[in-house]
Amino acid sequence: MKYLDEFGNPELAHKLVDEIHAATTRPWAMMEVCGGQTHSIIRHGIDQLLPDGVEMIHGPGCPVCVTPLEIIDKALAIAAQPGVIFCSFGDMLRVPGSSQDLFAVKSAGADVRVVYSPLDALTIARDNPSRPVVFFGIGFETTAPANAMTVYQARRLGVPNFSLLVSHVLVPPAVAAIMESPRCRVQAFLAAGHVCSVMGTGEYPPLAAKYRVPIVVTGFEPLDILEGIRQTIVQLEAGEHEVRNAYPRAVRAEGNPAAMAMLDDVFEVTDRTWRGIGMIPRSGWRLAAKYREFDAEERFDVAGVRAAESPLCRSGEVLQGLLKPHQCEAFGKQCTPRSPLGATMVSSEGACAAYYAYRRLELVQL
Amino acid sequence: MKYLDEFGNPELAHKLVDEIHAATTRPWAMMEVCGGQTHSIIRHGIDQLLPDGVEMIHGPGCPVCVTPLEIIDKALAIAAQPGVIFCSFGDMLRVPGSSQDLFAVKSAGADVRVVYSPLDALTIARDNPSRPVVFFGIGFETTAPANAMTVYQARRLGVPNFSLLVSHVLVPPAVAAIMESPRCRVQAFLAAGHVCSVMGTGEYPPLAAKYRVPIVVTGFEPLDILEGIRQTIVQLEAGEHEVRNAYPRAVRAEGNPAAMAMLDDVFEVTDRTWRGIGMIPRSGWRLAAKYREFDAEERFDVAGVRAAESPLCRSGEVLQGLLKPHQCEAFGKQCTPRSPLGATMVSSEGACAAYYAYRRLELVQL
Amino acid sequence: MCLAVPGRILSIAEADGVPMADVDFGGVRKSVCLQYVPDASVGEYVVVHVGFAIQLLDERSAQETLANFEKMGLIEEEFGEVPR
Amino acid sequence: MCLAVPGRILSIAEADGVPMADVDFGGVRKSVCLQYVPDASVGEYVVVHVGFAIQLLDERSAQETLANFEKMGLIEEEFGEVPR
Amino acid sequence: MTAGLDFENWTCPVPLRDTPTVVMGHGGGGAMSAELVEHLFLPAYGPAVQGDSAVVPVGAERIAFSTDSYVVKPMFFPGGSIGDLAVNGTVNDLAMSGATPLYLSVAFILQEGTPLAEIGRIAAAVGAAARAAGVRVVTGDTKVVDNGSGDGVYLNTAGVGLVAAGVDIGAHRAAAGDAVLISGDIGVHGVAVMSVREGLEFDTTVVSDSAPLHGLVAAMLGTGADIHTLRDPTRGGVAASLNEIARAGAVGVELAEPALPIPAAVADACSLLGLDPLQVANEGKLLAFVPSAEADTVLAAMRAHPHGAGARQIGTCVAEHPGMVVARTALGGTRVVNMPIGEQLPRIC
Amino acid sequence: MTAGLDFENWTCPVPLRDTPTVVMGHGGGGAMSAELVEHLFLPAYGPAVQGDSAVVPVGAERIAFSTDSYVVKPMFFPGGSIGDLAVNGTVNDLAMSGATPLYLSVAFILQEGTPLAEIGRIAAAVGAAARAAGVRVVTGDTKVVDNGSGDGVYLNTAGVGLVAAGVDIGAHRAAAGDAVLISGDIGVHGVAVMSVREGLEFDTTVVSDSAPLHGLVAAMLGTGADIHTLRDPTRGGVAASLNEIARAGAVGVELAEPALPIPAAVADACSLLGLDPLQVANEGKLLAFVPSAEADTVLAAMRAHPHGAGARQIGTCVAEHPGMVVARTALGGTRVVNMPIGEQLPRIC
Ligand code: SF4
Ligand code: SF4
Ligand SMILES: [Mg+2]
Ligand SMILES: [Mg+2]
Ligand SMILES: [Mg+2]
Ligand SMILES: [Mg+2]
Ligand SMILES: [Mg+2]
Ligand SMILES: [Mg+2]
Ligand SMILES: [Mg+2]
Ligand SMILES: [Mg+2]
Ligand SMILES: [Mg+2]
Ligand SMILES: [Mg+2]
Repeated sequence: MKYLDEFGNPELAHKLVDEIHAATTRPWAMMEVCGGQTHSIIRHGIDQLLPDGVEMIHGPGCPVCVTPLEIIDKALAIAAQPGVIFCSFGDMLRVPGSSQDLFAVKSAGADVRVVYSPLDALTIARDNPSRPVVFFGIGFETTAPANAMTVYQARRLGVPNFSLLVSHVLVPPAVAAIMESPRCRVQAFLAAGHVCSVMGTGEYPPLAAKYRVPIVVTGFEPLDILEGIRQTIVQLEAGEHEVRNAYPRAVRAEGNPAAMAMLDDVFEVTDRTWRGIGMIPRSGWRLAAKYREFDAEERFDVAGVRAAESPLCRSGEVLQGLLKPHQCEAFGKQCTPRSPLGATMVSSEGACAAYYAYRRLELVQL
Repeated sequence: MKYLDEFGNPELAHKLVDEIHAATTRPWAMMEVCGGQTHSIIRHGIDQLLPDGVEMIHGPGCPVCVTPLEIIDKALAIAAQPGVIFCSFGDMLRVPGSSQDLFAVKSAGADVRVVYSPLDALTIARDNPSRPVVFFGIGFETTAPANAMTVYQARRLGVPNFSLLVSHVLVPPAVAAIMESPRCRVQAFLAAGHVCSVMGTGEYPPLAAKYRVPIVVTGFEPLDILEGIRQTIVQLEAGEHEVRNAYPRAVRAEGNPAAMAMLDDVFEVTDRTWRGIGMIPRSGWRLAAKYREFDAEERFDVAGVRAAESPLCRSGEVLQGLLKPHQCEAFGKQCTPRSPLGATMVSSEGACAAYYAYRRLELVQL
Repeated sequence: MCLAVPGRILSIAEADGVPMADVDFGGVRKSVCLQYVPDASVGEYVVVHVGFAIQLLDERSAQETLANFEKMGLIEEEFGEVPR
Repeated sequence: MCLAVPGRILSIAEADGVPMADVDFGGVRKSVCLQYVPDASVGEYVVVHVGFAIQLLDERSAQETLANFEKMGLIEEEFGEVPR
Repeated sequence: MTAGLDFENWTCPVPLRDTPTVVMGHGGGGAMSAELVEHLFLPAYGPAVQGDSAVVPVGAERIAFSTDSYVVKPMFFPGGSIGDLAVNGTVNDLAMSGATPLYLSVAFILQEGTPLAEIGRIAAAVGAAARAAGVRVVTGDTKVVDNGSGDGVYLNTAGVGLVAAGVDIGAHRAAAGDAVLISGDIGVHGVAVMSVREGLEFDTTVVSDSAPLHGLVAAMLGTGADIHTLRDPTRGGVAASLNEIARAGAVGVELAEPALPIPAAVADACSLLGLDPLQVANEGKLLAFVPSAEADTVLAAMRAHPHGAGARQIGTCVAEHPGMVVARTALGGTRVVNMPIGEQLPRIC
Repeated sequence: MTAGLDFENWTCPVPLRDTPTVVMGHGGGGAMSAELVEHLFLPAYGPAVQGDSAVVPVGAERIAFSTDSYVVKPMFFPGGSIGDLAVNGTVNDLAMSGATPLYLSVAFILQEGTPLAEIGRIAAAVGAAARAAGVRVVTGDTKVVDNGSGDGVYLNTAGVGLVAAGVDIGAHRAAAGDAVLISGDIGVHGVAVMSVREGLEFDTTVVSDSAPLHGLVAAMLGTGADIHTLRDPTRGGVAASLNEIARAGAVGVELAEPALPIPAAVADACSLLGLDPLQVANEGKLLAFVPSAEADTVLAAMRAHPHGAGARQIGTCVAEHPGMVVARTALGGTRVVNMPIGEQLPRIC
C-alpha cells in the first residue's frame, strides 16, 4: 500500500535505530499512548532494537481495552434481547463482560454482526425496519466522527430503529490522569497520530508544559514509531518538553475542522470510567441532548446493569505504565487471550495480549 | 390397539363379505362420505372384495381436500409474516395454494410447526408471548370441538397472541348438496362415524326421507366398513331408506352434548365454499362474535386475498361421485401427489390420492 | 377425515381448569383432554381425535358387534340365510 | 487503536446526501465516506478509518519525511552528528 | 465450463420443477431425494456407483466406501443418539455391500451454542459404537456454523471396508424367484425418534433398534448362499428400500402384509398418527433378496444371530410389474406400496 | 456405559472450561479447534491417527483416508465455490500423506429454501473439480435441515487414496535441520472469501487459489528426496499448520519474515482489516519440511510444476524452542507466531 509500505523499509529503520542509539546517553521511559503503536512495536520487535534502558510503556490506548465492564455488560444485555440486531467492530466480540462475551451471547442465539463501518449498521437498520439495530460505538477521537456521522444520518434520514451504545473516551484527559498518578514513571509521550488527525495538536502544549514532558505526535509504521522515539529522546536528552509532530503527512495542527464540528454537534463531554483505571473526569463523550433519542442506553432498559472488575487483574497499573504485563501474577496463567481476565489481555493490541502474543518466546526463556 | 385391531380380523371380514355377496342382487352405488373411510377401503382393498356392480363413490369427506383455495392462500400469507408462528396439522402442509404450499413458505424462512393437537398451539402461544401464534383450524364436526375448546381456553386464560384461522365445514349440508345435483348417482350413504360421535344422528332422518336414501353411520376399520356396506345393501335391496347406526360403540343418537354446547358457544353457522364443489349455504362454522377477536382473518390483513382454482382439475365431480379419479385427464400426469393440482390429490385420504397410491397397479395394467 | 382411535384412561388430573387424562393406546400413551367426556373415569375407553376425547367408547356395544360378526357365519351355516 | 490506512480516491459520488468515494488501497477497494474531507478530489490520498476519511494525506510531507530518513545516514556519515 | 449445464437458463429437470428450492421432503429418503440424486447429482458427477456404498478397487484389493450425514433432532432419543446412528449407519451401508467395515471418519458440524457436554456425550457414543462394531475412527473434522435453527450437531461419517473375493451383492442382482427376507421388526427406530419429536411427543416403550449388522451379514454369507441383494431400510423405511431395489433390479416385489413383523407398539403409534409402518425408518434391520431355494438356510443363519432373531420372509420377487412393490392385504386385496414422496407427516384427518 | 466419562457430573477438560457451549472459534482451525479434538474427541474415540488424513492398511495395501466438511459462506466467491473446496480440500489432505487420491464421497446437508439451481452449480463444480483432479465421486448422501440461518449448503467429502510402498510422511518426522518450504503465495484464498463476506465486502483482484496438489506432491516425491512432512495450510493459515507441526514433531520453527511470499494485494487487505496474513487460509498451497541438503532439489521440482511455480524456502526447523514458531522480523527483531485462537476477526482499533 502506497504511503504505508515505504514506512516499513528496514534499511531506513536501521538508520533511525542508529540515530536513536547515537542520541541516547541515559535510560528513559516513554509511553506510547496508542494501542496501535503498541501492536506495531511488538509486532516488528522495535523495542528489541532500542538502547538498553530506553523503555516503552504501553499506555491506555486501546479503546477495546478501556471500555468499562459495565458498558460491556449493557451491550451483552441489549444484544441478548429478542429481535435486536447488535452490530459491532470485530474485536469487541471477545471482550469479556462480567460473565460472558458477545460471542457467547451470539452462540446463545443473539443476532450479533461484525461490520466494518458504523454506516454498515445504519444500512442494516434501513434494511430491517421492524427490528431494533444497535451499533456499539466505542473508540477514541479517531472513531468518534464515524459514529457521530452515523447518528446524524440516522436522524436526518429518519431511521428510528437505529441506536448507538456510546462509550467514547478522550486521550488528553487520560494523559493528564497518568501524569497525576503519584507513582508515575512516564517521562515522555508518543501521542496517537490518528487521534491528532481528527483533533489536531492544540490540546497537548498545556500538558507538555504542566507536566514538563515532551510529546511527539507519532504514526504507526516502523519508521514512524522510530522517528517518534528519536524525536522524543532528542528532546529528553536536551531537557526539552515541546510538542512535536513526527507524523505530518496525516496530522495538521488544526486537526480536521469538519469532523470536529460534527463531534461538537452530536456529542457532549462527560465523565467516563476507564476499565482498569477508574473514573477520569470529563474524559469521554456521550450523545448530546438533541440526539439522545438514539442512545441505546435510553432505549433499552439497562440502567440497572452494574458490574465490578476482577480483583486479580492489574491492568490499571499496566495501563498506567506502573507494571509490565508479565509482572502480573495472573499473566499467562489465569489470564490468557483465550480467557482474558482484564481489558489489556482482550484486544490483540492490549498491552498484556501483545506481550503474550509476541514475547512469549523471551518470557519462557527468562 | 384394543377395540381397533379386532375390527380388522380377516376371518370375520370374509364372513361379512360373504354376507354382502349373498345379499346383493343388483348393482348399487353408494357414497362413503368420509375420507378416512375412503382411505381404509383402498388401503385394505375392500372394494376389490365387493360384488361386481357394487360401487363405492368417494365423497367430499377430507377436510384437507375441501378447504378452499382462498383460505389456503390466506394461511400462506399469514404464515409468511415475520414473527408469526403458524401451527397446523401435518397434512395441511402440502396442500397447494394458488402458487405454493406451507412447506414452501417454511422453506423460505417462515416458522411453520406441525402439532398433534390445537392445544399444543395454545401452549406454544403461551411460551412465546411476544409472537403471534396462529392455528389453522380446519376440519369437520369431529375436529371442531378441539378447535372450539382451544379458542375458549385462549380467552379464558388470556392468551392474546393466539388466534385461529377457521375453516370448518359441516357434513349434512354437503350430503344435501350432493343429492341436489342433477347428475347425482348416489343411492345410499355411509355416514362418517366420528362426525356422528360428536353430532349424533339426528340430522340424518330428514335427509334419508327427503332423498329416499339409506344412511348407515359407519366406522373406519375393515369390519366396520363392511358392516356399513352390508347394512346399506340390505336396505337398498329391501327398498328401504332408514338411518341406521353400524358404529354403536362410538356413536350415540344424541351425540356428545358437552361438545355440542361448546360448539354452540364458540361458533356460528356460515356459508362456506368447498374446494372443488363451490359454495354450499350454511355448510360451515366461523367464530361467534364473542370470540371474533381470536379470528386470524380479522387480526391479519388478509381480506384482499382472492384465489381461483385450476381449470384442469375435476375434483368437484370426483367429490360428487360424478367421476372416478382416474377418469380425470390430469390424473397421474399433470396431477400427482408430488404436485397435486386439486384438493382430492392433496391429502393421502383424498379420493384422487388414494387411487394414485393404492391402485396404480390396476391402473397401469388396465 | 377424523382419524380417531380408542384408548384407555390411566389417570385424570386437572390442568388450567380442564380435565386431562393420561391415555393408553396400547403401545403409546398420550395426554388427552376430557372436557367433552366429563363422566369418563379411569379404566374406561374413550375415542380420541387430535388430543380430545370426543366420545366414551361403549365396550359392551363393541363386544356385541364383534359377537354378531362371529355369529353371522354360524347362522348362515346353520340356517343357510342372511340375518338382518 | 485507530487502524487507519492511506488510500487513493478513484471516484466520488453522492449517496444519501453524503459524498462517498471509491478508494483504492493498493490491492483492495472500498467505499469510503468523504464527509470530513470535503475538499478531497479524485487522485488524492486520504487516511481512512472505519470507512471514513479522517484526513487528507499530505503527499509532499510524506515524501519529505522519507527523504529526511534517507538523508539521515548520509548526514551522520558526512558530519558525524544527529540533526534535529 | 461445467458438464454441459447451462446456468444462465437453469431449468430443473422435470421431476424437480415442482419446487425451485429445497424443501424438507428432499431429505426424506423418498421420491424427492431420489430424484435429486438422479437428475441433479449424478449428471454433475458423471458415471457413479449407485446404492448406499460403492465397491471399488484399491491396488490389489476391493473396498466398500460409503458416507452418510446425520441431522436427527432430537439428538438423543429412546435407545440411542445421533452418535450411535452415525456409526451404525455407515457400518451397515458397508455391510450391505458384503464388506467387513474397518475404518470410519467422523466429521462434526456444530451449531454455536451447543453445550460441549452434549458433544462429549455424542463423541462418547461414537467411540462406544465404533468399539462395539469393531471399527476404528481414524480421521475427523470439526466445523462450527452460525446459530440459526437452534443448537445442535450434524454428524457425517464415511467408512471403508474390505470386500472379500467372490462377494457380489447389489440391487441389480435381485431376480424373480428371490425370497424377500427381513431380519426383524419393522418401524422401531422411526417410532422411537418420533416419540420425542417436538410437537408430537408421546410415551412409548419402543426404543431405537440401531445396531451394527455386519456380523449378521457375515453369518449369512457364511452359509455359502448366493445372496443377491442386501439393504438396510433406513429413511423412507421398507417401502423406500423395496421400491429402490425393484427399480434397480427391474423386478417386481410382492409383499404378504400379514407376514410383516410390525410390533403392536409400532402399529399403535402409526394408528394414532396416521402413518404407514412401511414408511417408518429402521436402523438395525436389513432386507435380503436370496434365491428361494436358499431362503431357509439363510433364515436359519439369521435367526441364530442376535440381530436376526426375528428374521422372516415377507415376500417374493416376481417378474410381473417390474419396478413396483405390491402388498397383498390381510383381507385378500392388493395395494401398491409406493415410494414415499418426502417427509412423513402425521395425518390427523 | 461410555468410556469412563461421567455425564452426571460433566466438567469440561480444563482448556475448554472457558466456554460451556460451542462458539464460532471452535471451528476456526486454531487453538480452540485443536483443544476440542485433543480433550473431547480423541478421549472418546480412543487411539486415533492425528493429522488431516489417516494412513491405514486395507488387506495388502495401505490407504490414506480423510474427511472434511465445508460450511463456507458465501458459497460462491472469487475464483471458486464450496464445491471446488470440497474436492480439492480432501484431495489435498490425501496428498499430504503422499497418497494418490482415488475416490471421493460427497454428502450434502441442504438448508430448506436453498435454490436447486445453486445446488446444481455446486454439484457441477464438484464434478468438474473431481475430473480435473482425476478422482471419482463414487458415493454420496443428501440431507435437508430446517431453515434457520438462511439458505445454504454444507458439504462433506471423504476421500480414499493409495499410498505407495516406502512413502512415510507425517508431522512426527519434522526434524531440526529441515528446510521449511512453501509452494507459493500466502493468504490468497482467505482474502478472496473475506472480500465477499457479509459486512466486510471489498473489491480486490485476489481470487481463491483452490487447487488439487497431489500432482505437485508426486513431482516432489519423484525427486527421491526424503520428504518428512507435508501440510496444506488451510483454516488457521500458515501459523496454525506450522504450530501443529512444531508440536507434533517436537521441533522449533524459525521463519524469515522477509522471505514470506505475501502478495501485495493480500498484504493490503490485511492492513485494511488488521489481520495477520500468516493466519489467513490457503487452499492450493502446501508446506514441506525436507532435509536442508535436499531443499534445492525439491524446490526445483516444485517450481517446475504449475502449482509450485512460486515455491521458496521460508524458514528452518530448529532444535531450540520445541513446539514454538518464531519469526525474525524484517527489522531484525523476533516475534512468536502463535497458534490462532479461534475466529479471525477484523481489527478496527
Ligand atoms: S495479564 Fe491479564 S490479569 Fe494481568 S494485568 Fe494483564 S489483563 Fe489483567
Ligand atoms: S386427479 Fe388431480 S386434477 Fe384430476 S380431479 Fe383429482 S385432484 Fe383434480
Ligand atoms: Mg451411505
Ligand atoms: Mg445409510
Ligand atoms: Mg443404507
Ligand atoms: Mg479438517
Ligand atoms: Mg434383476
Ligand atoms: Mg481431513
Ligand atoms: Mg483439510
Ligand atoms: Mg489439510
Ligand atoms: Mg445416505
Ligand atoms: Mg521430530
